[in-house]
Amino acid sequence: MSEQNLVSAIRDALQIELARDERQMIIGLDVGKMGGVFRATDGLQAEFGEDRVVDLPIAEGVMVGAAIGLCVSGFRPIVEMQFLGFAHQAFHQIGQQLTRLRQRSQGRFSAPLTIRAPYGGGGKTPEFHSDCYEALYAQCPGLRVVAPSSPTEAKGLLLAALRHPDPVLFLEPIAGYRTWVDDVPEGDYVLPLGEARIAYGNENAAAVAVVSYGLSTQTALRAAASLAAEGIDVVVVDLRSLSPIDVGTLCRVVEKAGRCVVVTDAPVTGSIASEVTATLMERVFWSLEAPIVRVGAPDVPHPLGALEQFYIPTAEAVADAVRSTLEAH
Amino acid sequence: MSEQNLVSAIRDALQIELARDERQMIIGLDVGKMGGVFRATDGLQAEFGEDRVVDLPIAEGVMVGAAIGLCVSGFRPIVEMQFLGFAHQAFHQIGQQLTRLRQRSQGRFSAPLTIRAPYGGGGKTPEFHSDCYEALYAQCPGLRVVAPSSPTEAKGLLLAALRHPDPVLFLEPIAGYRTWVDDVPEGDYVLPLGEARIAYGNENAAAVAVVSYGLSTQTALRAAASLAAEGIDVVVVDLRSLSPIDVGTLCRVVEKAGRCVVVTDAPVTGSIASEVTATLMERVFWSLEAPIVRVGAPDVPHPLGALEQFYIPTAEAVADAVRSTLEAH
Amino acid sequence: MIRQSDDLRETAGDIDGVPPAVIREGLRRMIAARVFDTKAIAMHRRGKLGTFPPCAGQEASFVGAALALDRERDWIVPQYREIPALVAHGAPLEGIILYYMGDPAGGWWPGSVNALPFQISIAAQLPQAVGIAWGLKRRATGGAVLAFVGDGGTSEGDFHESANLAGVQQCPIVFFVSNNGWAISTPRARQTAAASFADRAIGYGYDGVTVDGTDLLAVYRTVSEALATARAGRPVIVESLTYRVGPHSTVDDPRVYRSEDEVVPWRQSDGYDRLALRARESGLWSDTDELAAREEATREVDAAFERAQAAFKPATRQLGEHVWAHLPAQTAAQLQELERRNARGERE
Amino acid sequence: MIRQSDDLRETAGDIDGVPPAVIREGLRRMIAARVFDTKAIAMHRRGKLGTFPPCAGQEASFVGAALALDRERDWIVPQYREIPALVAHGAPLEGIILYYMGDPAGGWWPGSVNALPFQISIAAQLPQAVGIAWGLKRRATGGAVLAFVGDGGTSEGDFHESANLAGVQQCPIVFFVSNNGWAISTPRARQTAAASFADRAIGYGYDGVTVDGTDLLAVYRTVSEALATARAGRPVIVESLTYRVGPHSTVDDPRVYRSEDEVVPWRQSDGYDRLALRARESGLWSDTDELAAREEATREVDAAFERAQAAFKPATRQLGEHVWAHLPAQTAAQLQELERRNARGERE
Ligand SMILES: Cc1ncc(C[n+]2csc(CCOP(=O)(O)OP(=O)(O)O)c2C)c(N)n1
Ligand SMILES: Cc1ncc(C[n+]2csc(CCOP(=O)(O)OP(=O)(O)O)c2C)c(N)n1
Ligand SMILES: [Mg+2]
Ligand SMILES: [Mg+2]
Repeated sequence: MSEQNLVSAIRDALQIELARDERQMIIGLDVGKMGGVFRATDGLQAEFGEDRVVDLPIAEGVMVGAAIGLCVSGFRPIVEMQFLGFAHQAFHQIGQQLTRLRQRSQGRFSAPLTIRAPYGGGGKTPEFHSDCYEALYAQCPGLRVVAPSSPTEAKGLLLAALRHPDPVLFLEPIAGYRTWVDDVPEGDYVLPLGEARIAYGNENAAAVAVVSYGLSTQTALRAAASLAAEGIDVVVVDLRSLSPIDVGTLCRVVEKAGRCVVVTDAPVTGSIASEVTATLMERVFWSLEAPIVRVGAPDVPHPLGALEQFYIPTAEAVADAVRSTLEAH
Repeated sequence: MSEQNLVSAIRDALQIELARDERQMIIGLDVGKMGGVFRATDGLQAEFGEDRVVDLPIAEGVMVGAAIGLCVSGFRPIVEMQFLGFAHQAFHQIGQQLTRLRQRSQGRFSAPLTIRAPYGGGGKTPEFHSDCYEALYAQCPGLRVVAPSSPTEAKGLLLAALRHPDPVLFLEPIAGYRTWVDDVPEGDYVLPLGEARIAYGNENAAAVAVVSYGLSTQTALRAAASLAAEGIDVVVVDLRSLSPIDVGTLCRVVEKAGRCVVVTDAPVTGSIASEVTATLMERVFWSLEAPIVRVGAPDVPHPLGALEQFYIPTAEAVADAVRSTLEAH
Repeated sequence: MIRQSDDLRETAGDIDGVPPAVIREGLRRMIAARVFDTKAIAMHRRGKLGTFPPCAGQEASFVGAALALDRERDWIVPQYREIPALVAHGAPLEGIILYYMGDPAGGWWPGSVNALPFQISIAAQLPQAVGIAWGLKRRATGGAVLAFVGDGGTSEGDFHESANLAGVQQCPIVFFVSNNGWAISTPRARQTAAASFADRAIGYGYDGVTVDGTDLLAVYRTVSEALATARAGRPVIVESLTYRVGPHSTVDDPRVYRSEDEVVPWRQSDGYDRLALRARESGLWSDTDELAAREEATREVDAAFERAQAAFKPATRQLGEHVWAHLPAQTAAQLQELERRNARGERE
Repeated sequence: MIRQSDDLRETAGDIDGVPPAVIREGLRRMIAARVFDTKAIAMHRRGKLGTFPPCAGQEASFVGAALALDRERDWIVPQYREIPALVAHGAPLEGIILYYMGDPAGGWWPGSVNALPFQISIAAQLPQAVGIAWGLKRRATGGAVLAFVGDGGTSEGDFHESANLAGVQQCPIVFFVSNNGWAISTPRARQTAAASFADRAIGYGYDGVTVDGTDLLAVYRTVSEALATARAGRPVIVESLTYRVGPHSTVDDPRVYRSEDEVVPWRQSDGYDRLALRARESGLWSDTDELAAREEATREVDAAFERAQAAFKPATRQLGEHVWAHLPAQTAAQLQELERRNARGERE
């Protein structure tokens, strides 16, 4: 174990996998000498060479498309999308090409690549750098979407993504890069892909289940701590995988608690929280003692830096939702 | 009133608006001499000239982006997206530029344009031509998304879209173009944007509310007819507007019925049906007598033509869901 | 009539530097392409085939380009119209037919065929083509990629991003622009103000060349040279000047947007006719050859359609096949439910 | 020292055909740009300004280009670094400052300023620029658009689609490529294999020209001519060879990816120094002018920062403002709820 922040845990995973599997390569903007705008690939070009860590022109579409082609030629590229907001430029390559190569070729070709993308607020960035666009990608059958909620989680899930036979969009909360610090297992460390985890609490004793992922799990954990101080016990389910969602764990926990709050950092309409809520409605309705409440951002774009403090869902908002859920009857 | 199919009702609306407002223009692929691949702009170039009905190079991004610029110069372009599936290429222009011009300029500029896009199955088309991608666009704050469910609806909603100060994505069900036939009001005919309608049944007497939009409303209506024959009365709520959703009407009707089935032609995960379900969960939970059921396509891409018959949600599936909802307790 | 032995004629001497074997194969494949096209259109009319994109007028261009490839190591990245090129590269006819019947089981080629499946989103295959070429180079296979795009496709951002990255990464790739004059109803002149698509290459730092796409020999030689350049790490744009003599697809009526006068000269400079004339003069081709080629093609095409029809068994099960390596549990459950429902035959 | 009267000097004769008034305005604006840049960097360090993109090294390029415009009818479509161009076109400094403070209230200019707001997604403003130009032409205003993009931005599909459509629609637009050698840490050489960005124009059917971007007079003349061509319906690509002497932004450290040796010659060919030297020789400029210009700029910039800071009142209310013409009811409700919550001051 060693103390690492999120960037360092991610770099660690990348280094391990590039060393282990020579098909792996890193492509993207400023990933070489600069080591990425957040330094997640720092030192990797020096270690693995300019053939395997490659700076590309600013063109997100061909970045993803070429990565698909590299897979056909037997490589496993890792695409660093400089910010998730710029994956819009590659939306056709991600949502329609990456996801369909396997089916179109009836299994002959596949694109087991990973797209890493910083996302989410907290950095007071310019426009498009912070928007939580994850639910767009969770609508693309054939693409896995994963969001870690701690450095340890990031390392384990990223290594799993890099080895998975399906393409993965791996979301990295910008706010956590430097501030999340963890005792991260050293060496190879792989977590299962597609399984949610209990991030806090006792599912058999909790009054409310709080469902969250990525950055919002940290928010949920803060809420859980303050609620515990009031004597309210919640269990926090960290989804980890946004597509597919681990419906089994989700339903099990919510069924037991009977009450549920779903947290997202995205505008709430059309969010992962909506999908989670709809799934629970269908599957555990009879166990619900109160309506499930979504906590998310309002349905407007992520604002410029000065307004960010007013926009991002807070632990207090989550705690309020939990309290209101408990009062509902 | 005159008997018109969907294409003809749409052409009618376009003709009226181009004649009425000289800022309106039509731009897109093959919209000129050819009159569009579905003939929705047939004759309009001849009538309004090559300056106002303009064939463009194959480049969806700049099609939308240039339309935004045309708005800044005082025009109101109508973009014919040849198929909704090709709007992926313009996703950054739609989801990030079109939607933000107003806010970025603090209200000085706006882009009151309409993007018309054929979508949905039934045509046995090549890949990407039929996918129901509407929920992606309903996640873009600043963009209205509208889907008509009959020729009359199409005329009234399209004219409303063309005059609305916000940008609108107007979805045209391919399956309805030739087969839906209606007595369509002649001349100017404008329906409200953002209001759902009761497409069938009596909201005060229905056992189940069926919520649908676009093509799926026709499916819902067929289901309603066959259920009526069995003595089951449903009310069909046609959303019309997928963003924003008319939450008021939705909640009112579902609260009365106590049971609800939500229908979409899209893969069910992340769909409009999920959003509707989550909204109802939060707002009318206490009135629900059974879990809301989503009926949609499976979470895989729209298939090639020969498999389409197995993929598109059927009236029977909707009817089954209604029956199961009634049995649930 | 004295008929030279095949052997003799195969060594009878080049035309324009193209070996006789290539010329004869080119002629046979052009005939086969026309036979296939004609049959496909007929089958569409009889409701046995979905919307189909004929390639009449472009046979010389597609066949000439494909014959320049080394099937062992070179790749084709097609759009949807390049059927004769794919067939020359080894793709089985029945797969192509099944695909156009709307059966995803047809959209692939066996592992020995170095080609991507059809791809419908205009120009969106090009980024992948660059990636394949990049990979071939990294593996030092000596292979190159022949990537097809239409005149219309050159307007897409994907074309630009791909052509530019290929230059930066010095990928072994030839972008073959089939300038057939039209993109559905949109004429070449409305696609760009540029004088030629070959000129685009200047802006990417490599060479572009325009070739008469109705001259199979010229296409073959041009693409051969382009491939050699590409293998050395310099991409090439080849613009093939050709013409879509038929409709855009079997549901298109070109009379709406172009006059028959425009088509006539192109019909007259048919690629097969032009080459057959010269080959006959050189003793490389005869009426008998033509007849034999046509008969063989007809047999093969008919047999392929029969095999495809026999193999055509669309089923609910196919919906979820190959979407994921690991099908998610909920999706599997959805599909099982759908299979049960569809098995009950409740479809309207 | 004898100081010519301003009047006299304004008519003292052109340099390279550029009128004295323009030269003097150019010099003043370059000084002001440097003053603003310096202050902005300092304010960023003091935590009073968000991430900021300095333009040191590019002042001649931006100012020269903007001065060629007719403010009454011509438009600027900026990316984010072209502050001196926007200011020359009439954009208020305090709006620019507010924007970089992270307040959306600053991201716009009054209606008299023909310019779009800043736009951060690389090259995504270009399609809009083409649309504006298209509209100006349809309205026969005689106006043209000056659209800015960086060397990095030319690699995006949006650049291509825009440049191509501009040619097809014969739009009055000049694409001004600020080739400052770098896109964050990515050098020009990895952006494209093309010899020049001006060469791209050939592929779109119009002219491209490369200009020394540290020579304000050359930029001014080149853009003036390009605008004249554009007004006649032929777009132009102007590649301005310049250099980003500073970091990409206030959070970038260029020493990680480039050596100081590379920067030195560019510092030496500073646009202001070059022009000031010639202007001094021609009697158009003096130390006194320089001092006065610097003092005035400092006063204006300081005042603008003060006004911006006074105006800076970020509020929850702003989140939903101007997102829609008609704010949907549910969104309004969300925002009200959020206002209430934030008013309670519960934010961590
Ligand atoms: C991204 C995208 N936009 C639009 C279409 C619809 N479409 C299908 S074929 C075609 C014309 C293509 O023209 P060209 O590239 O010249 O190829 P050709 O058909 O002439 O072979 C269009 C616009 C599409 N398939 N993909
Ligand atoms: C579509 C998109 N991709 C990536 C980025 C991140 N980014 C911001 S500035 C920049 C470099 C731009 O370089 P260039 O176009 O040369 O302009 P310069 O910064 O040199 O003025 C990048 C990659 C972005 N803003 N937009
Ligand atoms: Mg064509
Ligand atoms: Mg640059």
